[in-house]
Amino acid sequence: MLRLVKAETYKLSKKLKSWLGPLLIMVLVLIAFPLSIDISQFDLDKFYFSIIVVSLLMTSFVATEGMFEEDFEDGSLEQEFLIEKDFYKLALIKIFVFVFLIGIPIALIGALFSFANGVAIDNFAKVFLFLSLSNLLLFNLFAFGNALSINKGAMLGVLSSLPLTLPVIILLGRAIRSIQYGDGFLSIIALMMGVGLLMSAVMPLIISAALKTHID
Amino acid sequence: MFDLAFNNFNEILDMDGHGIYVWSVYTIGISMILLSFLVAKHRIHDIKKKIKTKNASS
Amino acid sequence: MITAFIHKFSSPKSFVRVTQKLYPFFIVFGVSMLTLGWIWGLLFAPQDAVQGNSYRIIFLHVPAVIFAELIYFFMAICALMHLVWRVKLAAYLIKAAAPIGAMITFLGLLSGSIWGIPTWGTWWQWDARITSTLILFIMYLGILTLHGSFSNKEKADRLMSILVVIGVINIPIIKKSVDWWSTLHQPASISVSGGSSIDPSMLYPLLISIIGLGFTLISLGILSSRSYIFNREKNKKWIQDSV
Amino acid sequence: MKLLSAQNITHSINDTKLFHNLSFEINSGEGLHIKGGNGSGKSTLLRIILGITSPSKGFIDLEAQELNISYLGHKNAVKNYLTPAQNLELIFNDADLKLAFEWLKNFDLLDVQDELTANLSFGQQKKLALIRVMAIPSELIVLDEPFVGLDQVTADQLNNFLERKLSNGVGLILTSHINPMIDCKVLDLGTKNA
Repeated sequence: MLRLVKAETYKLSKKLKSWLGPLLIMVLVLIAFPLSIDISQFDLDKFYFSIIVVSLLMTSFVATEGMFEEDFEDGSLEQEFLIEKDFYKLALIKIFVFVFLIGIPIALIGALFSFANGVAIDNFAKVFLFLSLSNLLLFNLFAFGNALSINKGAMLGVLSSLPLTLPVIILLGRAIRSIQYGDGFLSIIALMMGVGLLMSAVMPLIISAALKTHID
Repeated sequence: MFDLAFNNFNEILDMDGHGIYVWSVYTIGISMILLSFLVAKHRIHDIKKKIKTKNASS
Repeated sequence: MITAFIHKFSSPKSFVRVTQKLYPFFIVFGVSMLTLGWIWGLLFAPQDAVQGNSYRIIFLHVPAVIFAELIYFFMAICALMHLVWRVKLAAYLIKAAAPIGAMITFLGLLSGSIWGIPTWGTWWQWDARITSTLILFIMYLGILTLHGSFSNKEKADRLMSILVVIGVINIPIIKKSVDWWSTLHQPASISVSGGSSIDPSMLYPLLISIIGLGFTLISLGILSSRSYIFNREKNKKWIQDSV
Repeated sequence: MKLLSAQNITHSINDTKLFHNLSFEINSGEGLHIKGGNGSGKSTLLRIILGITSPSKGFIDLEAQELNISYLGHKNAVKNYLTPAQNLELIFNDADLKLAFEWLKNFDLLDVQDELTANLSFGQQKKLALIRVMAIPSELIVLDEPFVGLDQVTADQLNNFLERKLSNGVGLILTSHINPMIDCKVLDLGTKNA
């Protein structure tokens, strides 16, 4: 377990493109959106959250792209299989490493952006929490898409997993209402945590089955 | 229950101005289903021909 | 035991043999029911008090969206059979059903859109049913794309089955969540189905159209699965003999 | 001691039969050389033995549940954006790391240990990959075409290593289109369509 955590963290941290890239893309998309809607005419604080949500969606599928491809292509998956006999741990740990190294920084950037657009400081923490939790969900789902498509390019993975992420987006939309109107915050956090836990437990199982099919 | 809802052919086509919507939906629907049947038939024909030529050559 | 039983009755060979016999009955019954239902619905059913004649689209639209979902559930059952018991035929059936499902979902969306113009004054509405149907359509296409991307067809079968099973969990979640979201953002849209209040003079042709379209689609499925089975098993002896 | 036995293995890909009813067994200290032409299914058979691929029919019987197998296929399983030294640190735990670095020295890779693996030659990368097999203690070694791309010196080193392992009671299964200089049983898959 610890061995995998170390190895996956090390591998990801050595690939500058893979973890810094998504963060930069998040920033760039967040800059691009206000530019496209002409700030002078609209109040950004009214719809800053939809901007963040869509950027989050885009960035998280960029971030998870090729999550398992490298290990598949260079034969590491087979070696891993000989040690662990399945890919449950690998998938679980990979997803969490990605969430911690990329997902949470992205959430921080998103929360900062909302902060910069006139959100009260106590909401900053709430936004950050929502974004981090939804990144956990999104990374799980996109990891599934990646495991299915493996070396067939990001397009296929997105096509098969994007429909699955739409409920998460809706949930996030609902979450922002709870912030704006100051109600139901706890129930939504609880729902997100519950779904997140369940998904983190079940998704690696499915991913493992998909990866096993690929090396078969 | 089995009385014609329209008085003449023009009324059937027009349907109080809604005819364009109704008839275009049915035209598209029928042609799509027909087309799928044709494609499926054609595919069976194709693959049978392929297998036959392969059988003949071997 | 169960496995042996399932495998015995799910060989592609016997499937092709049985469906070949059933096909003429299905197609004749399906098309005649469909013709009956549509002629009744289009020409004889009375006008709707509120929507006028545009409601006659219902006789195509409702059967289409019903089968859009039913076909997906059928695929999900097949996917489970393929994953659990490794039934090859189940995977073939998914592959044969998916294009039909995509076609009928598209038809459902299109007819709904056209119906929306005279009724709602708009061809698109972000309402729960429409949005989830659109997502269903994309999922059909995703499944087909996924299967087409792998040259090893046995792998493709299994991956496709995994996606189908995950997708079927997704459908109710999407429905529920879109419902939740849309009731927050806008008043509930016009409910499409008349429910129990529908008059028998409209209900009967509707039911007949549903049955008719069902059998027509089953016939289409028989044809499309036959061509796919022939394609996949073209090296097997029984196929070469049967041609 | 018997390590594993294969019983009536049959495998086909896309309905094309690769091999039919293969049975064999490996005892500790014994080598098995799997021979065969291109496309005869050598690599697939190895993967079946390892349990990566499940055969269409038949099964592999592992005598011990916890059989430590070290394996090198034709994919090297080294990360080319890391240096050789970093790769070894990734693969080995602290206990085995010392031995691994010894092999790095034996294989003449010390000079390049801080270069990126991507910049190494094919043979050097292969040697780096082989260290995975050499420095991890295991009861069974499985190698897929281990001699391809190796120079004579390294091939001799590998031969010596394998012989030593065999005499220590480790089982060995390898595929190779040339005859290895090790004493082995031979399993010939023949050529395809033969």
